[in-house]
Amino acid sequence: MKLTDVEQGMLDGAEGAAVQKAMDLLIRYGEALGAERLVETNNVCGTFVAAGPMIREFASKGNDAIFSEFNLDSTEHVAMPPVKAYTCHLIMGIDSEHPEMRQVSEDAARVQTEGEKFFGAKGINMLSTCTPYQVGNVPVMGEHCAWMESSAVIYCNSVLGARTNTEGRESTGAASITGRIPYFGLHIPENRHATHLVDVRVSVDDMMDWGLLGYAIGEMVEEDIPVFRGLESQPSLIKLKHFGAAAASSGGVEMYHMPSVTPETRSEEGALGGSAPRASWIYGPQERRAAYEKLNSTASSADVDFIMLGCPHNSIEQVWQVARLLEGRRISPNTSLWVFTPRALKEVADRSGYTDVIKAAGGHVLSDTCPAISRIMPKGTRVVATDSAKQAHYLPAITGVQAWFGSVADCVEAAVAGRWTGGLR
Amino acid sequence: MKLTDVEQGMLDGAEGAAVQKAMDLLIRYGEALGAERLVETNNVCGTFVAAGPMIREFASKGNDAIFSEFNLDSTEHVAMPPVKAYTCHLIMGIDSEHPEMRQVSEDAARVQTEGEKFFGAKGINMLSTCTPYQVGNVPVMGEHCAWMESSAVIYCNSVLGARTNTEGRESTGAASITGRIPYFGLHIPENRHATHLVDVRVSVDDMMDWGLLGYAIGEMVEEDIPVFRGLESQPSLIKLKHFGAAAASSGGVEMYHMPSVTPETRSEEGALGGSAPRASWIYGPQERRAAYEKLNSTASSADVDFIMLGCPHNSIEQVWQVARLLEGRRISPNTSLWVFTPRALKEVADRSGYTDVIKAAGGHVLSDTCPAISRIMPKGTRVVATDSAKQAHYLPAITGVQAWFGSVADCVEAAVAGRWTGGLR
Amino acid sequence: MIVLHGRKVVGGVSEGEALVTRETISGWGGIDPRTGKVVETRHELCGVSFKDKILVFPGAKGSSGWSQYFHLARLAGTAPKAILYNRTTTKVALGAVVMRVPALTDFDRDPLSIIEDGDWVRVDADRGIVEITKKSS
Amino acid sequence: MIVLHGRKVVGGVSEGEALVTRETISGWGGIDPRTGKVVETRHELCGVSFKDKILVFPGAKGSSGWSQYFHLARLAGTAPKAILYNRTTTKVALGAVVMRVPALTDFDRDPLSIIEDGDWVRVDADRGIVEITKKSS
Ligand code: F3S
Ligand code: F3S
Repeated sequence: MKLTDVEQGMLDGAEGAAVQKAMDLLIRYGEALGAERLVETNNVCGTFVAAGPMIREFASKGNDAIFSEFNLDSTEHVAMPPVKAYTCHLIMGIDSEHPEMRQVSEDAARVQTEGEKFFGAKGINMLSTCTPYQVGNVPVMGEHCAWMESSAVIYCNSVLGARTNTEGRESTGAASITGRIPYFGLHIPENRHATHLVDVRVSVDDMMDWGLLGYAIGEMVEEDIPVFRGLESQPSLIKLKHFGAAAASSGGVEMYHMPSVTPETRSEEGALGGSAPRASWIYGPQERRAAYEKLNSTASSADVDFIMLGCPHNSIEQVWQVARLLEGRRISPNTSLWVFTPRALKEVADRSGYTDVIKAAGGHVLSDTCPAISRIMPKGTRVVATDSAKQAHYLPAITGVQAWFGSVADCVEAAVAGRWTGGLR
Repeated sequence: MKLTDVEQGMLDGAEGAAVQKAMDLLIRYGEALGAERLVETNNVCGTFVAAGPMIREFASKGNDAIFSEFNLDSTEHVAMPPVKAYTCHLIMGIDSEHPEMRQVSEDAARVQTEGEKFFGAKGINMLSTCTPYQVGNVPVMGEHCAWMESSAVIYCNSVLGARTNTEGRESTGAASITGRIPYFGLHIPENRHATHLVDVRVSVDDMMDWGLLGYAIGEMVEEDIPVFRGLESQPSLIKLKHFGAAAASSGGVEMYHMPSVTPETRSEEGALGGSAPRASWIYGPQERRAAYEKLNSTASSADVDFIMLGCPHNSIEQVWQVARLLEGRRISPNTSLWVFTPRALKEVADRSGYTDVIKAAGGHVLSDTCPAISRIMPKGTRVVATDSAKQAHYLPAITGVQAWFGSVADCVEAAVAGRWTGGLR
Repeated sequence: MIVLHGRKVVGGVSEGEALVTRETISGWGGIDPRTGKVVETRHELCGVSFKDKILVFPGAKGSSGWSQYFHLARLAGTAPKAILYNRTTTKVALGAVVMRVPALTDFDRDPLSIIEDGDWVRVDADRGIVEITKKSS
Repeated sequence: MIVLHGRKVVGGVSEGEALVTRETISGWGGIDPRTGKVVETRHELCGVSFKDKILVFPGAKGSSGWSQYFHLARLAGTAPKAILYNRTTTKVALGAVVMRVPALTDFDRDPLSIIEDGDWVRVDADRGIVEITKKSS
């Protein structure tokens, strides 16, 4: 790889041991990718605070050791310097302020709080969410970023027009203290064109339908880049958030084009870069039903005992909707309802009175993490219902539960009745 | 104006008195504009909670009365229904949690807290900031919005490609319970083309320079729409936020085009809609210096007693920068430093440890409002220094102080030394 | 007597002494609703009140608080008798509506080049007519 | 003995028994680093461990936790001896780098159509060579 003088200096240790280790990793990584050079970035979203049992075992060695091993892939433990790039920590291991989650592991809560202090002092912003764009990190078109979290990567590339690959814990760690990431993949304009065409033959308007479309496309397109034809309704942040998270879990989609909505190009031809699509697919009633069936494939019993709302984390608009649906009603005694929103937006929910409404109905508003990441759910959970295609995809694999997928209204009815009555309308 | 059946029904009172009053206002307003019809909106950002002495005098009549008079322009007081559209409250009158601000007027704090409860129960999200896009309200391209706050309007149209005019307290009130706003101005594609060309002949890279460019352009372009040529560096959210706020205060700019960054078009010709610009301006060293001189025109004494950082409200990246600049230093005893960030992001600042670092240096982190809106500054303030072109433009006019404008580093040096040593480099 | 024709913004008939400015007017940070005075430091009308005047001006500028400040002027009884402006923006149109005074725009001739301070102006917004009696005559 | 040529991703030489799958592999929610087993319910290798195997697969899928999970596998001593994959993504490349095992990609012929479970495979990633001794012969 070709290095600039500054980069060569960093590799030679001119800015200390940690920066040297970071450059070593970035070069090994760049060569593994076949990248020609590095590119500057001032927008890194990664995971630094120790989470999960295996990494926490390292906690006794201190956060410098955790940073060296898991954020620099350096067996030699070096002291972490303040970060150079604007860096944010994404999802946390647990919601350290929610009683039910804390008692699962006091130790996890302690390690997390200590980690927040340590990495915060290095300049890492504790956004504590999988949705940085909902908590003020909204890169603009053309900005080179180094982001983890597949649902955030697809949003960053497609809806914001900024540029990032799906980075990892190690590459984002190295980027935070060097301000560099390999110039590869979606950083390069030629790689951002659409490769496949999806012809939408059904109306896609509500939140559930945007999730079904995403889930179906992920399987068709895998890592390639689709451009859509036939989408009539105007989507908003929360609909594209749900769509992207679904497409990034059933496949590895990191970018898509919807010419009237995504900023990169104004036309199908422009999205395709003037060439023909490698393949075209139709998304019609059968594909929609197939996606619905797959998302509900693990569910058999209608006796729902846990409702999970908010994957990716809910916006304040979604928390308002849940509060409206629950106002004046009671959740069935043998059912729990957890709504997830970033801690920063929980502050807005508290202040607007939504948290009290949801609590009065017997529900809980949580932040920082989610059941799939923390593996924490109400004790004895067997059958889950969720409004999120991604959570319905991962929760059964990770925790062995059954999962129903439907609209937020279906989920709230199930919470109140204790029984699932959702369906594909 | 041509109304749909639903709109005619609302006007005829089918959805109650308040909705009827709202439609009455929207039609009077639409006819005043010469608009042909209304357009649906599900994204309203306005001001509902009573603030400012004159409106607070109404508080004794209750929040339904405040909503009727100031959000519907209805002399007849009607009961406010829950909102129909996703609606956010922008800036508050005071920071009700900051001691120095509360003791200015306990009454103001009480009216505000009661208003938050009342309007929150109607479904109005208390974002409590002039920067909705930094607290999760990030409309996507093509979305019809009804936003107040000139710095947010220019960001929404230009950087996000969504569509809004500069709405008012009354029009946003009516939009919140009808989901309608006049189809006029920037809602109409033909009106979003650039009308003027700005040829930038100096490098524009740091935050201060983006503010100077905005301030200079506002005076040249007033309400028209500029397209920029010659901008080389890649801006980020905070730079375009500062630029837009400056352009919207020295003039009435509501939209601009920077083809490589703003999503609406990819080229200068596309931005101009194929026609020639009505006029072209050069932004060179003289224009840059002229903007700097105007922004500092009220300042004479170098004895700075108040530093205001964060107009529009700081992102978490900016709060991190202030903490880094203040770490291990002390603010001069006869100087105060207030940093403004949205309450939701203050939560992230607290959690990352920045609030403690700033407090240790003698500074304060505030939210919800700002000196220009609240007219509250440390007692006896005569000479202010700020990193924000908009605050430097308005604060002298509103409070009679002198104001220096410079970089955040200049401002922190002034806070520590108690003397202004900034300048145009 | 000079007659201008314009488009109705807000109906009604009113007459009074003209107050003319070639500078756009700001609401928040630009006027004091309690007195009806312009307070923007560098404005040519700084310190002058538009109460009961026929206000003739190019249009609005500044923040989205424009309509609210002129709304407050109505409630404080300091609003102008009528307003004539050239450039329509949502700020000035909404302000005119909530001030509830006769208002006209889109004139056949520029009122700023015809009307002067102190002229007597009769505004019939329903019929879109402005009748100007020059101060001197 | 069959020879394939590919591009070096991570250097080094290693040999062992092949474990082959035609399905992309997920890290987070896809493998258990303590045992090296694939745990994705609908995966053809569900329950099988790649510990000390020469893992041959199309590429990575799923979340950005990919590299971290294979990093943990190295630390737990359950990583494969070497990996051969077809499709380069940042996930699989970073995973290969932090696993620190010989890795090759971009082959002259598709290894998935040649190598079968149990074949003995020698990987010389420095010279980009894969030597396959079929189980049966
Ligand atoms: S981290 Fe976020 S994207 Fe879903 S799986 Fe957990 S809520
Ligand atoms: S409301 Fe915000 S934009 Fe500036 S004037 Fe006050 S900080």
